[in-house]
Amino acid sequence: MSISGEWYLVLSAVLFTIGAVGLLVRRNVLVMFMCVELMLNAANLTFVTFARELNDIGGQVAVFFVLVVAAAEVVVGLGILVAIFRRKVGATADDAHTLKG
Amino acid sequence: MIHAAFLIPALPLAGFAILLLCGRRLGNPLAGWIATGFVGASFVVTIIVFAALFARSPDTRSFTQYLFTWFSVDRMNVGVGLLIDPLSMTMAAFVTGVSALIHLYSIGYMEHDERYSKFFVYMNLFVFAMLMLVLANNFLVAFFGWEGVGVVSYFLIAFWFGRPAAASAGKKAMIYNRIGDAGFLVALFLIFEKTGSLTYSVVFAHLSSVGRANLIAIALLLFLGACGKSAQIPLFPWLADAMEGPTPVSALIHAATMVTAGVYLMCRINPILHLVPDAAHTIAWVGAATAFVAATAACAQRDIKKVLAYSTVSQLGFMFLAAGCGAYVAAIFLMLTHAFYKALLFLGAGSVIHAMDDEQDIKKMGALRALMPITAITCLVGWFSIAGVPPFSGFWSKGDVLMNAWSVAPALWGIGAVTAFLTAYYMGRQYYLVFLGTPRWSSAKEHGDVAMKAVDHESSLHPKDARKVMTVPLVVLAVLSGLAGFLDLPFHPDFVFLERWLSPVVGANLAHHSFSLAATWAFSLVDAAVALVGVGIAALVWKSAVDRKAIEPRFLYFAWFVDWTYDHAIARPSKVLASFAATVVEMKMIDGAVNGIAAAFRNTGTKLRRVQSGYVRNYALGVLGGAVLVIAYVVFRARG
Amino acid sequence: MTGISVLGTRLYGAGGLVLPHVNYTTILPELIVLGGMLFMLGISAMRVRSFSTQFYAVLTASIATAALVSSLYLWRDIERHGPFTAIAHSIDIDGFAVFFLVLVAVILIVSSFVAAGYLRRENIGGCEYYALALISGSGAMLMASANDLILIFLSLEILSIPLYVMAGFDQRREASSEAAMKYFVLGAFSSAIFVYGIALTYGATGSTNLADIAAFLAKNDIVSNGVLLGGLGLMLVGFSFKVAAVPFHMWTPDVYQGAPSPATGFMGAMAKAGGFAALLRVFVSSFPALRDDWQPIVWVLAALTLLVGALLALVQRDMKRMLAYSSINHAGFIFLGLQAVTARGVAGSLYYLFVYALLVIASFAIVDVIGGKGDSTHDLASYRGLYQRQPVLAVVFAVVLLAQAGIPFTTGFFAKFYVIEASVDAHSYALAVIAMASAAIATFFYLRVVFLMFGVQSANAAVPRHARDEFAGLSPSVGALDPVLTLTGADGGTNVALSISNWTKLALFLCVAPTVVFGIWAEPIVSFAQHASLLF
Amino acid sequence: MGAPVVFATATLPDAITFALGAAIIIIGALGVVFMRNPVHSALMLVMTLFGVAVLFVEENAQFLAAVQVIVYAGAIVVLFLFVIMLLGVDRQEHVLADSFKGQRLVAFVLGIFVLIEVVLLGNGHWTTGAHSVQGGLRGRSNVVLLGRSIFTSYLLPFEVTSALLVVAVIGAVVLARRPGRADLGDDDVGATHGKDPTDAYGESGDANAAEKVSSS
Amino acid sequence: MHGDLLFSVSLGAGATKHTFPYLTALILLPAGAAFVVLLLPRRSRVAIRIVAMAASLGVLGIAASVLTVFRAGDGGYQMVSAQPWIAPLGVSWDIGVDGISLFLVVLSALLFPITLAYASERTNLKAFTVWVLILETGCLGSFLSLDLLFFFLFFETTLVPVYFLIGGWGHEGRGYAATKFFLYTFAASAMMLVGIIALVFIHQSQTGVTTFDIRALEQTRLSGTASVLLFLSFTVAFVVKAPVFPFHTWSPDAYREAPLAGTVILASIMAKLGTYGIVRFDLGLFPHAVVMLAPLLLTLGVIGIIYGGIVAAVQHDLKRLVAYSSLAHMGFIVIGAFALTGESVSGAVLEMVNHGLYTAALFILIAMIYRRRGTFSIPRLSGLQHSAPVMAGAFTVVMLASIGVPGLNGFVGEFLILSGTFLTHRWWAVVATAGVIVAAVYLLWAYQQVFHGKEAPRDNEPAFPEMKVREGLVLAPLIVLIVVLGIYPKPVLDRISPSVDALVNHVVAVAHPKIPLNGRPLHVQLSVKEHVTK
Repeated sequence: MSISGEWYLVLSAVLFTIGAVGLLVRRNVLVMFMCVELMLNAANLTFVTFARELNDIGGQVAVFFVLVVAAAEVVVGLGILVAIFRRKVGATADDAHTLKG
Repeated sequence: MIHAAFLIPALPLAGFAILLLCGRRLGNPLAGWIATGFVGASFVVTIIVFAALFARSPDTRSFTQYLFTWFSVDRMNVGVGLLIDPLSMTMAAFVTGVSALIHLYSIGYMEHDERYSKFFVYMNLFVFAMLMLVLANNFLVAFFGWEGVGVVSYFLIAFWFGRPAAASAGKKAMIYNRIGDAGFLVALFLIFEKTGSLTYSVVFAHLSSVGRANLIAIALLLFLGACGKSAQIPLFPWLADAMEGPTPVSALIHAATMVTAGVYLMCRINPILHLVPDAAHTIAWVGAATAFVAATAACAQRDIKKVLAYSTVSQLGFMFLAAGCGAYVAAIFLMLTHAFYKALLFLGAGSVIHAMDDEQDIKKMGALRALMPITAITCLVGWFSIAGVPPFSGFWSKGDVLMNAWSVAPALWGIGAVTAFLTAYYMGRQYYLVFLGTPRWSSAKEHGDVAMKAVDHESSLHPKDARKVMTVPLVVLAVLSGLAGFLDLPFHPDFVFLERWLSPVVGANLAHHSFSLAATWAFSLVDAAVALVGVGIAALVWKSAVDRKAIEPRFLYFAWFVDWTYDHAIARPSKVLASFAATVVEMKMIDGAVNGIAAAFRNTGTKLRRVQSGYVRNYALGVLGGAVLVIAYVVFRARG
Repeated sequence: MTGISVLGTRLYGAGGLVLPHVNYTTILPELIVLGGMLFMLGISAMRVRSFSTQFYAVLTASIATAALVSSLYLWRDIERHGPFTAIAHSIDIDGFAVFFLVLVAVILIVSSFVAAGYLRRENIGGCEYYALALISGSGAMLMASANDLILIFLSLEILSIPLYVMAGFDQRREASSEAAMKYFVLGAFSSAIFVYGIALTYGATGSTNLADIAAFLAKNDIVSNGVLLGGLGLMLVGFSFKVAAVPFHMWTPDVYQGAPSPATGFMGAMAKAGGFAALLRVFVSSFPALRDDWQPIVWVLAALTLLVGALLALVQRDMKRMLAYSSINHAGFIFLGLQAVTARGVAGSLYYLFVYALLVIASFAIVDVIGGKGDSTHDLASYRGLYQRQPVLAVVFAVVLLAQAGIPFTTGFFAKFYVIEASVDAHSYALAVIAMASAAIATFFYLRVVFLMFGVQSANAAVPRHARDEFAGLSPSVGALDPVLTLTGADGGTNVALSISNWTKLALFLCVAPTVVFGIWAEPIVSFAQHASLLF
Repeated sequence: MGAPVVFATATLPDAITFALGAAIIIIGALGVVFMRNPVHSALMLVMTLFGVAVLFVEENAQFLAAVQVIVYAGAIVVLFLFVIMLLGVDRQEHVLADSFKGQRLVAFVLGIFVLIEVVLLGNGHWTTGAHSVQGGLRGRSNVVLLGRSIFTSYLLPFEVTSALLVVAVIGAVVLARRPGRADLGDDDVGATHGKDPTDAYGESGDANAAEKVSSS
Repeated sequence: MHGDLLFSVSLGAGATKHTFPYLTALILLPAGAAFVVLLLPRRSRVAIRIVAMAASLGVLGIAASVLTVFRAGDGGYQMVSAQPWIAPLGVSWDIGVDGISLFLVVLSALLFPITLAYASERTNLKAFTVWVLILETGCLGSFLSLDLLFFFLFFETTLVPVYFLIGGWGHEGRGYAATKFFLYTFAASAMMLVGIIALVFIHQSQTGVTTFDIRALEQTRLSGTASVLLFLSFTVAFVVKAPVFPFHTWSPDAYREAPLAGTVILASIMAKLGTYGIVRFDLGLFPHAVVMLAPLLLTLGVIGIIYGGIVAAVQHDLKRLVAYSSLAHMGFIVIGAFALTGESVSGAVLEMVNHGLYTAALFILIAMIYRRRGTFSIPRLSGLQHSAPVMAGAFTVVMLASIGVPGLNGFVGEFLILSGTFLTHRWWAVVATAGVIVAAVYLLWAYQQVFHGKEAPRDNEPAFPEMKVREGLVLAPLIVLIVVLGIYPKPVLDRISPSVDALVNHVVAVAHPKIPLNGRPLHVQLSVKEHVTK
């Protein structure tokens, strides 16, 4: 008999929070992407935990799909980043604020 | 025969229409003759109808000729009908008669005016309106005529609109009249509310159900209207300015007919006044006061027409005094005689002005008697009539009024007597300055104080009597004002023709019955004495003198500064108020509010823009913040 | 639920793997779009010869048309047999779905023409733009019919990722890249939140399938529904981000401004269509039981969206930003329908979406034209006196703007009328009043543009002949608009020629003609929307 | 929430595994956030992913654990590192010094809120759903179960992922494509914003009039 | 099928009554003409003018025949034609005319040809004509719709043409004026939509029928608060449109800056949309609220009468002066409507027509002056009567009508309003009567400034030309009507008052006003008969 799901869920909540906060505090776009990955992982952990709690495979399948999405997102995201860096090397998220108001 | 009544107003209307459409083409003098013809015809018809009515027995002497329904909504059912009864026929008769004469006179008087035909258009329109006023069988049609005469008088006062003074005078008259009319209207509303109708007969039949307070209100409101129309305190200043109009206009509208409409109205509503004597007495006092004030003002005027204007106001005051005292017969009697002699005096003045080449200042006249004998003689008659010198008409009519005044309150009689004395005096002053004494007009020329006169050479000015067309009316009116007194002789019941004729409508003349024959004689003697004294003093003072500053104070010259007071107390403050409303209230407050709201939105938007900082991390903050709020709400909602 | 369990037992009883029956007609539209996209990629990859961008535009349009037709067939089936689920209950074929299939197809058709004009002007070759558009469209289609949260999540990404790319499509403009970056970062962030919400919901209900969830909630009443509501809330946040509801709207103006104008129009229409499709399906059809819990949130979102959108648009000086905020305002109106949680409300939202989609595409098509080469001049000032330069364009834009303002006898009026009606029907009067107030505010900035275009004129200048000749190229159908151009005081004036490709003209015609026609003959779309909402 | 009890019921190895995994995850996550150098952040991310994988194993998701390591750690993070190297953006970032005030503070506060709220929502009853809707975890190997499920009830989503991958490809292609003409000069989008409110309408009286309603 | 609106509607009208669908034709003829004009080349000014005149005269003809076909003494709606339009929403093309709308329709039909005839717009005549024709459709539609939503549609539609007329052909400040006009009126009527829908649903909840038909909605039972709220949502739109103090600030600007056609139609017809709405919808749909809030509205009306007069008295611009004067007249109409007596309401309806006539005439005369002297500024004009006596005469007549001199049309309406109001709200009536004085003040002042005094042509200005024959013909119908309606308004009132009585009875029956009628209940005919000898 293993640890109750609550611990996992709280853990994933913590992970989610860290990711979210990280996205807010970091200027480096790459790191912001990583933070998104953290949040997705939190979601994954939640899915798997619920899957175990509910004794249901559905949750694990969901994780599978989230993984795919994460991959696709990262590819496109890095593509965009490349496009930006082509113009300004080492640009941070804060450097791009010409559009405002 | 009596069914021809509708022709009485119709004929002047037709004249108006014809002249309006092709007056220019008819031209001078044809247009004038046509106008006169129509009014004359109207007079003839009036006499015929009069006769027809007279033929009836006294108690059946009331007849309504129904023409058409003006409008009818729910209870408000107003028909246009002519009420033929002794009162209205008396009015109609002298209105048409005097009008005919004045039209005739105008043919000559206006001959040099380039808007000749237009003048007669207005005149005919006026006669029509005046006849509607006196013949109406209900208040609203009467009000139609009432307003109509007001409007026409506006046109005619401002007839020479090129002169700013004339234009302003016209406007002033109109506005003063509107003030009175407001009262009139409210009275109508009250009458309608209480009796459900505006027709005289119906209204008077239901007075019992109206209630005393309402009756007083009605009476006084109508009197307010009368004040506007008949230039009584507090609404009299316009009449003096109205003298800017051509003299025949002054004679017809501002002496003989229109201004007496108020008196007519008071006589018409005599059933109401009977029920509320307090209101009636108020009217009497106002009348007396007006009579006195105007008379004093007349004593200090220099303009020949202004003298007559204030005298008119004064005489009207007498009429209201009479009406207020319940002596409607006396009021009508005075109205008749006054119509004759005041018209006469105005026309005479007109001739003089003509002769003097548009000079109106009596101080610049004098010694015209020899040059203009007819005018002089007729004006003398006029003077004696108005002064109340027996046996001229004024003596009888005014005596009648005074006697009735005494029967109500001796004080009223006192004021009346003093006023009568003043009347004799100021008319004498005018007569002396104009017709007697030394000629000052030639000397006036040397001064050449009026630029226009300086232009044309001396010899052009040699006063003489006017053409026949102008003198004939003078003579006729002189005769009338000489003899009109015999319409109503107080000494024996058989001689009070007018009273017996009118009594079915206005009731009997109280005084004639309340006083013994001796008392009547006494009154008559006193009246005569007052008149003669007045004439005498005038002779003493003005025989030789021209200027007597002491007895012509500015205070009186400016008619007790009433005009000035109104200007400063009402006109100017309201101007200020208006500009305040237009600038501050309108622009700042109301418009400001509208634009302010728009501005507020704009500012809010501008503030909100700051949030949109352009930094992606701020946006993320927004997203997460929103999420936190949502979840917070959810936590708050969640069960267990 | 029962169906599922049957499936389940079959799975575990018999050892062999039994694939669910796949009824391909049910996903035919999506298949057509995706397949067409692949075909397009293929032919462009094997450059037999490089095709012109117009060719791809036509190809896209025809693909979309095919999808349109196939979805109409679906419509027929539904009217015959009523709504049904397919492919292991992962999609739900009902009037609602078909409405969106049609809408998406229409958006694809129109916007492809707009893009053609743009790409040719900027001479950007290749089929990528269209490919992205098609994929995004397929994502929206799936979203509309999806019956499973996982599928919704996937299709949401399929819808969004191409939009990120399209936002950054014009690499010559820094703004474009910036827009892409912002859109992506925030998009990823929000979808992370969204998927976490799904996870919680899954935990709370035991399934990601909407039908199962609904059934589950109908059966047993959860004692402590915190997790469920939390999941719901986070999903709502995710959707709200997609449809740009305040306070999750902040990306909108920047992205709309930065992205190439045709892309802006496209994402404005497509993202809202997809987002609202999923939003309405999830919340109205699966969680009506919990309406008391989420309705107030939606109420607040709607109110904020209406007001903030209108107020901020009021103070913009850049046309694209202004339209961005106005689209936020529109989102608020669409929320009214959701907030009502009634069939009428859904119908209202659907109708509004349809109308709005056409209008927003038209608006940005015109913005693109005015933007000119380099897609750069978007300052409001550059619209002054447009009538002298481009009478037709000015009039068309005026129609579009007035329609957005909700002037009677345009579809815009009925759109607003419909949603307001819905929310009044649901007794949320305050919201209705707020909506009308915001509509009144919004009218101002639409009018301001109209006035800029027409107000400034030299009163008695005759229109130069050649100025009219520019429009000789108008296709006859567009020529029908020609008379309309005279409906203004302006006349003559300067003649700075803007090049308008006939494709753009065609697109504009396709957008504006319905706006006017169905504005007077309102019956068809109204009843379409109504049926769609009834066949849930 | 009676944690000790739970712990008590749990077997020791499980408890240790969880504690270990949790520690790894949290440290890694914090590292991602607080490492100045993006390269280090990436490595910390790997750490977290491993931690998650460990817990996956602990929760009978062996296949997912494998995928987690292979795909995530092995592909995605490598991609990250690749980009970092490619673009040479491994600059130090002053994590603790933020360009604008409040952001950091608010961020942390919000973070706390999120955490508290989620925990409150859980409130001891996290899992309220119906059990084994899509089939239980026991009986067959995880891979089989997963495979069956994907190819039956999640068939369509599975197919749809293909579209997702295509998107990624096209997106990469589009974004990597160099602009046709190399006019990368700053355009005037920014410029239009430099203007002050009035001069958009400055010249035209009418436009001013149009403004007046709101401005005056 | 509800496919083609034109077709289905004419068919529907034909179906409901086997007579010529007058009203449908009335509404659609101008729209059709507008379409025809659209298709004409913009160069062919003559053709455009001909089509426009033909159409508007055709409308006038139809209106005239409506007038003849209309059965006096019947208070109900006549020539009704109904046809479903948007079935799912319960909206239908449902039009009809009664005594309240009849003469407003005729008025519109009369004024449009007149304005078209006198309009001098040279630039882009085509657009101008089209807008005017669309506007005519909008106005007629608003007056004739018995379907609330249709009313609202037309009501809002009228804004657009006017916006473009002002913005396109207006005077100096047209931009501000046009925008302000549009936004203000649009914002005001926005709430009405909510009100309409709410009312419809309340009715639906009671009867289960979704309809916008006012005849049905009049039967809705409303609670006090609901009634008041709905009433406000409607009334705000109407009082702004009229306009009524203090919601009038758009009108002086709009009237001032609009071109002649715009001004005439705004002041004479569109203002009536507001007052018509008050009489038709406020009174018809919300009797409780009307009775409850009558004092408020009456007060606003009275303030408007006095305030409008006062502000007009200090205007130096002829058009603004007339604008404020019509603010005062709107005040009269409003108090008439809310006094709730047969007399006052009938008077209000009559006054709408009257005001339309003399205000149109005034603005046309002002336009004549403007064409000769290029200014509206009163101080810059003087003594025109010397060289243009006919014009001066015309102006005088119109002015006197506006002042309310008996014998001209202005008087009858005002008298009925005031006397009726006096029955139920004595003191308001008394104060309003004072407005009669003010009206005289500012108009006579303006007249004196402009026409009296020395004629002083400015540098190198030619002598002031007299009214031309064409101008005379344009003006003649108005003047004639002003006089005729002043002397013999009976036929008009005979058609108005049955409908009004029905309306007032409805209000009384529903709301049972506690208005002190001095012991006499509302509309008890006095037993007294006018005794007249024929």
